Amino acid sequence: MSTPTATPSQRVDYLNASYGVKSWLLTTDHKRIAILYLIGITFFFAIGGLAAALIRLELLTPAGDVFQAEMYNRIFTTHGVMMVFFFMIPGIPGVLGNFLIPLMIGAKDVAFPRLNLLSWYLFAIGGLTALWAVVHGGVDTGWTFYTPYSTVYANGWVVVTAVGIFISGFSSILTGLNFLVTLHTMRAPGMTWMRLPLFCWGMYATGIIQILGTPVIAITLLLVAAERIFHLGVFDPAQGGDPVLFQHLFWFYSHPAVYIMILPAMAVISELVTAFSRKPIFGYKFIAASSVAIAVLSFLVWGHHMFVSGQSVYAGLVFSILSFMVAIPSAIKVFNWTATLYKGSVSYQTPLLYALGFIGLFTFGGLTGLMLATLGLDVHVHDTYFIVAHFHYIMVGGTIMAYLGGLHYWWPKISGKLYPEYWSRVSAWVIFIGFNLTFFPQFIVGYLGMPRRYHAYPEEFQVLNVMSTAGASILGIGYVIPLIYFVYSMRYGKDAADNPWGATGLEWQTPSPPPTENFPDTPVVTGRPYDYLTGREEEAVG
Amino acid sequence: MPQLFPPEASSFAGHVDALYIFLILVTAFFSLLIGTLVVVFAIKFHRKSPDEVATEVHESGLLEIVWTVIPFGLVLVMFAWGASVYFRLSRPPANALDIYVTAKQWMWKLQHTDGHREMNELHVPVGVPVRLTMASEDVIHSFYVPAFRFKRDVVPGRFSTAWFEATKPGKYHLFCAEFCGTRHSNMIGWVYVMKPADYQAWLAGGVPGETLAAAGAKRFIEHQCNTCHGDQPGARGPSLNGLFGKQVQLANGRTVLADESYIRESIVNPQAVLTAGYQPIMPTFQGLISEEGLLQLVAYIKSLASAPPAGAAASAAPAPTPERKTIRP
Amino acid sequence: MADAHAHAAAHAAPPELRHHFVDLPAQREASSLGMWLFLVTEVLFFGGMFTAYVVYRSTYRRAFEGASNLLDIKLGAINTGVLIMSSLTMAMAVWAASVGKKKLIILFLLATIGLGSVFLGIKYVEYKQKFDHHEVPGPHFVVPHDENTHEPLPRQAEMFFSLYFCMTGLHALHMIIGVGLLTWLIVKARADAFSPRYYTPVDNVGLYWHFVDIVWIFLFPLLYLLGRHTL
Amino acid sequence: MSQNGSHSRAPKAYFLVFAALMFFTALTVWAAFQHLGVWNTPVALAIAVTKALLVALIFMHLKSSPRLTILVVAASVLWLAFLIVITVSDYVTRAWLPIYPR
Repeated sequence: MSTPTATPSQRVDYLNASYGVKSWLLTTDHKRIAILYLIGITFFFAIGGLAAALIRLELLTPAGDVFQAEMYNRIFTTHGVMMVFFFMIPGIPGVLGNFLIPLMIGAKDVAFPRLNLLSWYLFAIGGLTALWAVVHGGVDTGWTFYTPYSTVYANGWVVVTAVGIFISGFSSILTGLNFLVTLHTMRAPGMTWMRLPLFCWGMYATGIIQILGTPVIAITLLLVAAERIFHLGVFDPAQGGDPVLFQHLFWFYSHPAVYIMILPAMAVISELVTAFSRKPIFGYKFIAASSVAIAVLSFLVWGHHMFVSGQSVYAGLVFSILSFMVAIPSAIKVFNWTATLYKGSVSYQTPLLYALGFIGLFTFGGLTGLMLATLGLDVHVHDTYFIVAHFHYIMVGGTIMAYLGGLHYWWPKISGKLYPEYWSRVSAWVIFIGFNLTFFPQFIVGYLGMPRRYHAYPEEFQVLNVMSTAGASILGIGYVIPLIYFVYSMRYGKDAADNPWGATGLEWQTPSPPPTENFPDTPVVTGRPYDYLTGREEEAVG
Repeated sequence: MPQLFPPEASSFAGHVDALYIFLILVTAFFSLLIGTLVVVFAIKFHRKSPDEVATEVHESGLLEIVWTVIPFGLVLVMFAWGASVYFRLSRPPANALDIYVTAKQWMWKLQHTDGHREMNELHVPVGVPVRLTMASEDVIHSFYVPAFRFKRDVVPGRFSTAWFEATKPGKYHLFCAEFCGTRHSNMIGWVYVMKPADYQAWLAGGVPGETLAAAGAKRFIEHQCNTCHGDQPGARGPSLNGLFGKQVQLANGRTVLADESYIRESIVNPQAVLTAGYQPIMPTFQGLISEEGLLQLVAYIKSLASAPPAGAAASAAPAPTPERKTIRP
Repeated sequence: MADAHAHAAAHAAPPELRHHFVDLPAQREASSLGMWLFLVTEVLFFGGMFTAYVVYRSTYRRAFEGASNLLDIKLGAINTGVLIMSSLTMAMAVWAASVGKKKLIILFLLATIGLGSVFLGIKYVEYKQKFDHHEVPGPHFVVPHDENTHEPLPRQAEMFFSLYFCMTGLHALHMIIGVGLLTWLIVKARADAFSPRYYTPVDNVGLYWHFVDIVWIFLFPLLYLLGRHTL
Repeated sequence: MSQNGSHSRAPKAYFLVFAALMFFTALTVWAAFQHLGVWNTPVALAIAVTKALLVALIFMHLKSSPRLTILVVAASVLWLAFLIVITVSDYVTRAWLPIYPR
């Protein structure tokens, strides 16, 4: 970029444009809101992570000797609620989606900036409401709130937690709505759908799910709260209600929700793989189409959570075959990423380490998912640690790896500073090793039959659980290191150039960190996306 | 080698393990394929100089089709194999030994038809298919025996039915697999699979209470069911003799099989399964009869299955329960 | 949109144009799409309850038909008419805004608020009846008697009333929010905030109000007319 | 809503739609009291759908909206159908597999 390169310290950018708490808490700049999300989800990740550490501590010994059963149930529920609703779902869309979508499509901001700030407040209020419930004794129903336990028998703060999740559900809806309208109406001239970066395709598909799925869990939690407050019997078998109907309504959202978690991760990986192979992505159309296909198919498969719960055999057959269909687009994506590396010019920086880790772990996690879609096998492994291992391979091995990869890749653009390459590679390896040591043994202990949510278990499972706890402590250390050096880099990091990786994409053609209005004047896009090979540096005509 | 598989102790376990091994092979193959390709490409095409550029690789539609069709074929195989194994589990054979299970917050109560009652323990003969008819008195529980590769949620408000056939004598874990509250992890027990001789000894040893059907008969009188269902001619309710296992013509035109769920539905929500030709006057007993009571009534009505059909012999007294045929070795 | 057009519009930027939009049509298109996407979430929000209704109605057909006949069909029909009329006045208000007739905007908005309040009043009367007859689900629910056979309805009639109160209650809550929005519109209209060039808020509240009317169009037959043919 | 500032008279369509909606309301109430047997519910739903379409196409001027908006509305109806049809299909097929192969 040939603009006069004033040293970043004097240049006005979105970080030093204004100071003071009010300028942050009342900002409508998508980049600052992204930072607010970054702080928020790191906070809730810490709480969820602490709960995870306590769970692993308890499971060191077969006897339930660290916590009472009641306390243990509240801890694993806190782990589930905090991680799912306040870290995974708002995570990548809130931080990377908010920061990058306007930059990638050459817009000044998202379509509804004030709505974007409202989304953050709803997320924060929802999170703090749930946190209030946790601090005052929490809930012991599990993050799934199965009735009739959650409506009739549980004595925790079910209603307050449900209201917290309901509020943060609105944040997810409004974020999805914002992204969809932004991608439809605010693309720079020349930025056709086929020139859209794949990150935006992934966020588009995520937006579809957020809009079409979230309301259903909103009404489900509202009915659970109404049942507890007014003693209605919608899901209470004693008054004719059907608990399986709750499961239908709950999983109608909660399975697409796991695609809200993985699609943004896949979107990040598409960017990382092509940037660090310095090569156009292989199969652009197929990856973009796969994202949208996943978004649509994800709404038809929820019944595979209910194969043994009294759902009819024929419904089980239909859900099983559809669950296999939704796996195909994910397979296509993995093959296309691998093909992108072929004959590339691959450089081993940290974001690529996370991307390669993602591809490996997501492939393994995805294939174990196929095992769960297989009717015959799911009967045995349902509600055991096999399931816990599967979804942690996808969520931790997949989404968190991609989130960290994306955070490292765009950190120079977000903060204007470079992260320390040595320490980031060390933490990447520590996380990779810690992760596998934590969750691979859980596959084995799961197939051996150890049920989920047990705080005491038979002795023969102890060896595998000790390995898992050892892995968890390594993983915990692995996560703390990036927190330290990211904060360190904001102060002492070297200043980053506008395009430190030599990557294509409009976000790299504006200064790091970008000014508040992103581009001096709206860029016009001419070439095809990821055009590494023709012009050495695609000049965006100002 | 540490134990990787739970003991294979049921007719079903072998099939599940074979399916599991096939899936492990597929998973291992593709994980290693992708893993090695990714590492090899990363090393082989390592960036030599800072501004080295990749070489152009044209996209190939054929390749995309290949790696769509092959996974598609593989998943169809997985689906078909899984479905066949699943079907085997969901169709209990006709001559199965009936066990009635009542799940209650944090214990399993098991009742044999001959009156034996057990808490968190189940003694079954080897080689005999056992059908479990399960009901929950409070929340959702899940009857899970890892050694049999068998699990079934017990949903309150209805009967859950499942079956297994133990093939290896021994003592196997019984777990509750669906989170059911504070002492969910203590709701565990043992399943003892015994050789026929030991099983007979065990049956003889224990002092059985009244048989399930007899308890059901008592409850049948207690709730004055016999005022309408006493099968005297012109009774207001349909006769229950010889009802179990037959097709029933309903008032709304459907014909259903009179199984446990039908009997439970007609006690709890009689209007929904009103028999053709009768007035909808039966009140619902929802909440008035405990789950155990419902199981006993079902056992009693099943024992009337072999009684002569209605009107043939007006016997007000409950028919004596026929002796179970001896268990084949 | 060529650069020249953008620059021209930028110079004479109308006050309502938000800084990150190129021009007013783009801004209107974005806000309209945003509103429709929000209505999609409302469709699925009510959809969850309709699913529960469909499932339980097929499971407990007689209880639902008997309980449905206890609802006051006259009040229900009047309410439907009131709501359709309020949709008309709302549409007129949006038309008035599009042609810039300030007095008409305020007149039609007031009419819509009036009709909305009538609807809520009738709803209050219906709820009052239910509370008096102990037909409110919960601890002191009394199983009502069938209208023509005078037999007590199956106990699962309480499920019908649970769904009735959930659905009509949430619908009424949406009406109250609608009336609040309409009042805010009147305040802005009096402050001359709308012109034929910019009346997006009126248009969006109009869409929201018509959506709430459509929900009632489905609620009325499903809750009130369900078992009338059995009388 | 196209910028038809010059349009001084209120669109006649509004009043026609209003009359139609009132008529359909009366029709559905009348139809509810007829003994149509199994057809009572489909008729009531058909009338409700036509009323909803009238409100959406005219009052919400969906007719003159961009194709994208119509696609969004169609998607919401389709997803509602996914939710209801697939959930009900579980309930309908529960009794298909009698536990006893007598």
